[in-house]
Amino acid sequence: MPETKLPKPDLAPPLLSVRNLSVRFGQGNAEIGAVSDVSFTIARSATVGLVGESGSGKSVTSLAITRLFPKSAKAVIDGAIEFRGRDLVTMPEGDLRSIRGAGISYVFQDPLSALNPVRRCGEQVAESIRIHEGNIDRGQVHARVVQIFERLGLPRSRAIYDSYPHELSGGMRQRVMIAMALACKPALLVADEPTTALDVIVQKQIVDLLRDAVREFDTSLLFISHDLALVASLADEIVVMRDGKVVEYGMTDQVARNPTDPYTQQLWKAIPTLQAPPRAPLGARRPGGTSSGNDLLKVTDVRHSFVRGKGRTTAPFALDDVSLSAREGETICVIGESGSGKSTLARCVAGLIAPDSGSILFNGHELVGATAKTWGTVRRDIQMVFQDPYASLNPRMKVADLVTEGLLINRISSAKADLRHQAIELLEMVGLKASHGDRYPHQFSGGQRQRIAIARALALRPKLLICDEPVTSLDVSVRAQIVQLLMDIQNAEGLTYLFITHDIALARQIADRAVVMKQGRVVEAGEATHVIDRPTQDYTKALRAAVPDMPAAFERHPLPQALRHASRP
Amino acid sequence: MSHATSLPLRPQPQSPSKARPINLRLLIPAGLLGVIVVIACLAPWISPYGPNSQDLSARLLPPLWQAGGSTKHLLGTDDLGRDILTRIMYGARVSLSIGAIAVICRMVSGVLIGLVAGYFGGPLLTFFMRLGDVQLALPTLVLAIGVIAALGPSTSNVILVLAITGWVLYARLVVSQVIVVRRQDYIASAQLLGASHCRIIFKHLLPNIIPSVIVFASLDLGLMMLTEGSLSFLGLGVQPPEPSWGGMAAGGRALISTAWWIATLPGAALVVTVALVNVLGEQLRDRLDPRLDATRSA
Amino acid sequence: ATGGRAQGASNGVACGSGQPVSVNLLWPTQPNTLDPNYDTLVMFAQISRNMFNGLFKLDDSMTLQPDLAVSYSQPDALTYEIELRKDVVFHDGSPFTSADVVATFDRIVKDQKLASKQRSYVSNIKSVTPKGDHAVNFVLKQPDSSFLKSLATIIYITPRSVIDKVGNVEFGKKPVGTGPFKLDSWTMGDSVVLTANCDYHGDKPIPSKVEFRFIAEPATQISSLQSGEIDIATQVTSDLTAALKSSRDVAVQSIDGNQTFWLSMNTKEGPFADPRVRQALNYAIDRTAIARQLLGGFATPVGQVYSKSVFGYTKAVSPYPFDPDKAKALLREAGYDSSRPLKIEFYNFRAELNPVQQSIASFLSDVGIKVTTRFDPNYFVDTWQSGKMGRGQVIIRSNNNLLMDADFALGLELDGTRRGMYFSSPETDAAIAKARGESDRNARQAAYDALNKTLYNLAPVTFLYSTDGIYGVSTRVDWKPRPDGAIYLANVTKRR
Amino acid sequence: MRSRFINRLAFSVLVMLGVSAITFLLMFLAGDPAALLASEDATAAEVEAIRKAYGFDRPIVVQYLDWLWHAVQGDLGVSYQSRRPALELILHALPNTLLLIACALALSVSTGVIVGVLAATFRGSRFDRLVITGSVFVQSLPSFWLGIVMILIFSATLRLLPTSGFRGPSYLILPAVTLATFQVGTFARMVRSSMLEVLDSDFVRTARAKGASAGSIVFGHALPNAALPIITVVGLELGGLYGGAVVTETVFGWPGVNTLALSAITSRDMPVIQAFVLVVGILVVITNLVIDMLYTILDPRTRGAR
Ligand SMILES: Nc1ncnc2c1ncn2[C@@H]1O[C@H](COP(=O)(O)OP(=O)(O)OP(=O)(O)O)[C@@H](O)[C@H]1O
Ligand SMILES: Nc1ncnc2c1ncn2[C@@H]1O[C@H](COP(=O)(O)OP(=O)(O)OP(=O)(O)O)[C@@H](O)[C@H]1O
Ligand SMILES: [Mg+2]
Ligand SMILES: [Mg+2]
Ligand code: NI
Repeated sequence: MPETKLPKPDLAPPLLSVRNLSVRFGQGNAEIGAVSDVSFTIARSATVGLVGESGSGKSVTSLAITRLFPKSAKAVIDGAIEFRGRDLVTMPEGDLRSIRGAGISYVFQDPLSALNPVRRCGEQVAESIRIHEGNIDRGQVHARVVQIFERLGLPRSRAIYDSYPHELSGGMRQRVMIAMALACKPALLVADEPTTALDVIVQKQIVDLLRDAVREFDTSLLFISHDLALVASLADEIVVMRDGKVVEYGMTDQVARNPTDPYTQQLWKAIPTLQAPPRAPLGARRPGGTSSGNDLLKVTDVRHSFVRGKGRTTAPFALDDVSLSAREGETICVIGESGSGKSTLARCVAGLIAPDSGSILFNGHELVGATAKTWGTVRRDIQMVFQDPYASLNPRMKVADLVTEGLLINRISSAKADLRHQAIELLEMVGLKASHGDRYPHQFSGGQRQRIAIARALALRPKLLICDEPVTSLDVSVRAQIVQLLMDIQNAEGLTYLFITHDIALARQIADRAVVMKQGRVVEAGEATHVIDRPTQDYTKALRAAVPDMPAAFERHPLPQALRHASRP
Repeated sequence: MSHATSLPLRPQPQSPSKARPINLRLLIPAGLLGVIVVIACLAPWISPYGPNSQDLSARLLPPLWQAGGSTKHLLGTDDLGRDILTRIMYGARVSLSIGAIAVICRMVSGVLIGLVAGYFGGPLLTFFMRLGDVQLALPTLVLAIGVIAALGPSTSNVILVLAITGWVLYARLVVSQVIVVRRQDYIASAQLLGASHCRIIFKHLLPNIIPSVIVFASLDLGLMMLTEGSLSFLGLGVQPPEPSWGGMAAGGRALISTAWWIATLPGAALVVTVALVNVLGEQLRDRLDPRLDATRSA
Repeated sequence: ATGGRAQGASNGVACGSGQPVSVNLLWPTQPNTLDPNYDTLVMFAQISRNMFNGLFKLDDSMTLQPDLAVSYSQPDALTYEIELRKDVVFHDGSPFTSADVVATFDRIVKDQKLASKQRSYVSNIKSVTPKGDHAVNFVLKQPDSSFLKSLATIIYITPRSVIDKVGNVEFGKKPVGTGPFKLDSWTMGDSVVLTANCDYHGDKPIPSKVEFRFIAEPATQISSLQSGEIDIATQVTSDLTAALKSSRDVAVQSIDGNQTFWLSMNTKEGPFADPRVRQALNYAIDRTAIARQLLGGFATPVGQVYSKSVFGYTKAVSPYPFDPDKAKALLREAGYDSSRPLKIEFYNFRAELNPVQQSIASFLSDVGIKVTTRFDPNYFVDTWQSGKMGRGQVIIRSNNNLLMDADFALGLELDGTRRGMYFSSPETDAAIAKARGESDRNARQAAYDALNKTLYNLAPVTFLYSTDGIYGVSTRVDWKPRPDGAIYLANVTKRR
Repeated sequence: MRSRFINRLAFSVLVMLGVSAITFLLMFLAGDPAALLASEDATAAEVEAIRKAYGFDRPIVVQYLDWLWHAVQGDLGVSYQSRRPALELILHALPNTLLLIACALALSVSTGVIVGVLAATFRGSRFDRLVITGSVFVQSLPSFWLGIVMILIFSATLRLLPTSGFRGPSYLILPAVTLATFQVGTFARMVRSSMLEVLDSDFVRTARAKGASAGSIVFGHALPNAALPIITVVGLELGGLYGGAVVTETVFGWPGVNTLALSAITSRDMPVIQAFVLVVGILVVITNLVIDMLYTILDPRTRGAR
């Protein structure tokens, strides 16, 4: 398909050309240069992908095109942005307004906050039409909106016209957003991470929808994402950004086949694929170590509901008869989309939530309904690493105190000097420096914070480490490092991981066994490679299908297995 | 992949220890307030008059700048010939100390209740929140009228009224924050390490909510001083001859057309002091807790 | 003695033809009832006396005159036979008879729900019996020469039929009397408006309407007077007369009043049991400075508990001089000095007296007494009145001598057989009773002269001063204040 | 929505019960009610008779239930002062207070909204800074002082406006302005900050991306969303105003419930105080209920919930 569409037709001028764009925020000392010297062009009917990690300037670039910054940001835009031959940078606000929505329109990341909560969805789309086409007949507008809804595959489009945003699911909201953007048949559609807030499976539907819609409405598309694989599966051309600058720009093929920039190369490497070889079996990983083969953790028929009071029998269950078991030294991955109950399971096992019924047997101790005394003996053996390292470290404690808090609480050590010594040891174990101990968490990057969180959990030498999506909130480029760190620690210490993820490709690379969950139920469980490579359930198949296809060109040049090569910093 | 949370366009709230360096906007009101406190403390040594020493032959002298004013009484005298400036200086003691004591009482009780109720939740939380609703159904001044009608007017009853009407606001603030903070993973993480409730409450929850409490308290201080002034003005608070700004204003009200300075000058002192306190509170808010927009009601 | 028939000489002006007159009652609280026999406050009476009549009244020279009575006779010291007018009708048209008189007194004494505060003024009455439709007999428990004055100034006759029908509460809202004016409207918290009662048995009222305003703010009262909103401002404070003097439309009128102030204390125990301490207090206060300066000359220092316009006042007893040295000496004699100072708690229950209280406190401190001042609006009810006044406590008291008779103040304050809760001695009690029972005017005055001298030396209270009644009066209004502070409006004329 | 309303109603009744208990207890804090009722020189026996007549000799719980039962029927006892039903006295003065509050609120809400919206729209401008400083200043003004100063200026010096009582619309001006001043500060800040928050929100960006005009963004998108927190604050302030007007009423001699209650303090007329506290409590509860319902109607998110 890419071969038929030449990315840079030399004759016709491009629809949009951005030259030497730079954007600065604020004034004086507080000035922040967000984007500098960015150039790219978008041809008619072409799809351009914009990739980069968080904060790299993707959104700023896209908003700069029609100057959509809030007034308070005090944005200063330099360079030239030409749309159909007119310079948008110098264009007065009034003229620009007629281009917004009709010439260039936007789909934003989080459709819940991007839609006005107190107005009906249909009205919001209709407003878009009315702004640009004047006072046309109400009924006519209504009909058009319903028609667009139908074309975008929204069921019961008339009812949706009268719904408020909060009454729709995430995917439906995003379709409304897309309908609003397409209502005036814009020449260019800018989609800023339109799928990031959505579930894996819905995500795929929306990407497919966008791909079709762009073709059907014959518009160009600027697709922004942090997910290189996703962009590559959609775009004709790719722009890679880092720290506000373009580091790589070219045809998708070329960027995939011959990435010139080291960062782009690193991004490629960091993508777990379903094709990569799985992990070595348990017995082979630890030199001299053999698994006892005993179940360290055995969860049987655990059930939990957050809905209390009457109607308990029909209440929606966050966990519905979940069973699994983990042998010593093993990694067991729990996979499932958002809301499937993964975190609830993790919290039940950790003792943060008391499940309604079932049994959790840990190292021979029954944890469901356990007494304080039982917990006293088991407590330190089960630790957890949380998804968001920004929220899992008390911002008002120094790193050294955070890391050794467990030692203090459990009276393993209370001498100052000893604690300090232990802190240094722990920090070094996770690849940080001793001097980091005197800082506060906010002085660290996300990846570093996650290392601190791991050190904190490991201080008590637990037998079971629960990792609840430990890399999901991190940038793509550091994800691999953290995963590698966890694997290395496991190899060295022989502890057991209950690893939670929604990323089936990642699970395939690290898990010994996998459990797939959907709506609080286990739908499939077994050997990781078995479950993931040869799924028997539709749900698992859908999860698998949602992993973006690698461009053909890329597959011809397999890169070394990501995890093995990522090293400690 | 998904779920990489993108940065919001709005700048993230500043972390407290990363706060901008102290600047003049904070220093100037703080300095002026300091001057007022010093004057209040040193009043007996600054003024040649006692707060209650009368001089019937020097009644109703106008301030210095008006015809008939005298350098002996810079701001004039009241109907008993007492020096207004002296009484204003002594009045600062009453206003500031009652304000501060009331705020401390409200804050300590409210924060403790809020922490414990918010942390444990359940019936305890329900009980205190319902009690708070009942409490809030009775505006401060209404309850003050009720309680003072029953117990009689006095300084300690004023503080009592201010304390019992105030804990709810602090408790609500703390509960709302505790409920947020409690859900943070670092609380779960501390639980996993085996931390006791006490440790979690005082080591993990309290330090994370204390900035907003301090900001709220600083704004509350101004309100308390106004309320004390109002109660004293109504004759329900500090009793004459003890010089309180509200009481002085009430005493001079009848003479407003003949001796305007008796009623207005003490009130002006209150305005200035409360304005300084409020400016300071605003600055603290900007610095410590930019999101807190506590609604204040009299 | 016999009284003449009260005969209103016709004044030649048509009833209700005059301009409406507006009087402000400077009242910190509002009237909650217009029932004339509930309270004893002067304020209540100002309205009541224009709507009701007593059996007697005091004329402008404070002499007793019959009102609803025609005449009376006194067969013995305890019995009064009073004949009533036959031409009187209440505002509702019902005739006034002796049954109304009997019911009025019965209600005051017996109606527990009403709990009339006038009860103590009728407690000396043993019985009230009708003698036919238009005469009644009063029998007293003890001889009392001021008895008829109390019928003239405190007790108003209410219609039995109306009260029986509507009850106390409703009657308090819509009172029905015999007076020259009847109720027109009552706007709570703002004003009471009365209209001329052209069926009145006496001189026909001149103003078409009279209005009693309730402006509580002295300054507002003055500005309302200046703007012509009201015609008569009562209880003007001395400091505000300056503001009035500058304006041409308004005049300040003052008259020796019937209100006297003193400090009351418990002389039965504690420091004030020693007469030297009580005298020291009297010497310590510069009442002349207070009267001249704080009260702008609208007050007169006294050495008695009544003012000079009151019957029983002794001219020869002059006030204590201001002599701080003597005060200190007396205190030293009594055993108090700087190492062991006299400590007193000085109470005030009326906010408007705060300046005076503070001024007195300052004088007392100057002679080395440690004074703690307290304001407690409930002190009078909770402590003083219930007899719980502690050692070393002092309260500032005042008395409006409604009866214009020395016995009134003595009975409330110093007569151990009546209310003298904090001072009494067999000698003074006997002297008070003797003066009270004396029916001859001169003999009575002589008895009071002797008594006043004794009381001056005993100093059972700290004597202060009596105040003038000060009024702001529109120059368009023809009205003169009276020593007893009563405001009668039936004869007032007002120019346009 | 129905069940939500019923829920709130039940909850309000609960709060009212709490208020009633507090109200009743006030009476017993005050000391012996029979002694208060008695005349100045009543004897112990007379006091006892009054105690019997009014039923003060029964156990406290019985008295509370009895009092509550009467209260529900609108009988809050009889004023010690006037012997008139306390509730009647309060309800008689209530319209004046409500009128004053309504005027003040209309004044402060309209000014606050206009000023706040303008300040938020021109964020960072000189006007904005003026609004911020102005509202801090205004919130530092004690109403007794503001009232006195206004009397000094407008009545004593300029002789433009009457100062005391209520005999016509011009009497309303000074008290309403005094009462509104503090609120204007609160509202202006509140409107400004919630407008700023909304103006920075994603959906406003969406509206701008559609090409909507500035006016339609402020009034069509931002204000309806900013209105929600504003309504809450207005409700809170209104609750505070019922009793908070006491200073203003006193300064201007306004014949409202607050001056009535204040004067009842002097005579410790507890039934009147009780009626006052109870009526204000009920008003606050009703206000909260109404605000809550309004909120529900205006915000589709709470409306749709279950
Ligand atoms: N504290 C809570 N109160 C009520 N419901 C909850 C709570 N926590 C989770 N739930 C509900 O329980 C279900 C499972 O949630 P859970 O957090 O376990 O999902 P998850 O698989 O971890 O999702 P994600 O991938 O988004 O983290 C969801 O429907 C969620 O709405
Ligand atoms: N209004 C603003 N004021 C100041 N700085 C801003 C503003 N908006 C963005 N920035 C800064 O500009 C830089 C680029 O931000 P941008 O939102 O474009 O990143 P992004 O690539 O879209 O990231 P993400 O993947 O998280 O959405 C960041 O450092 C950000 O902090
Ligand atoms: Mg972005
Ligand atoms: Mg989760
Ligand atoms: Ni992802």
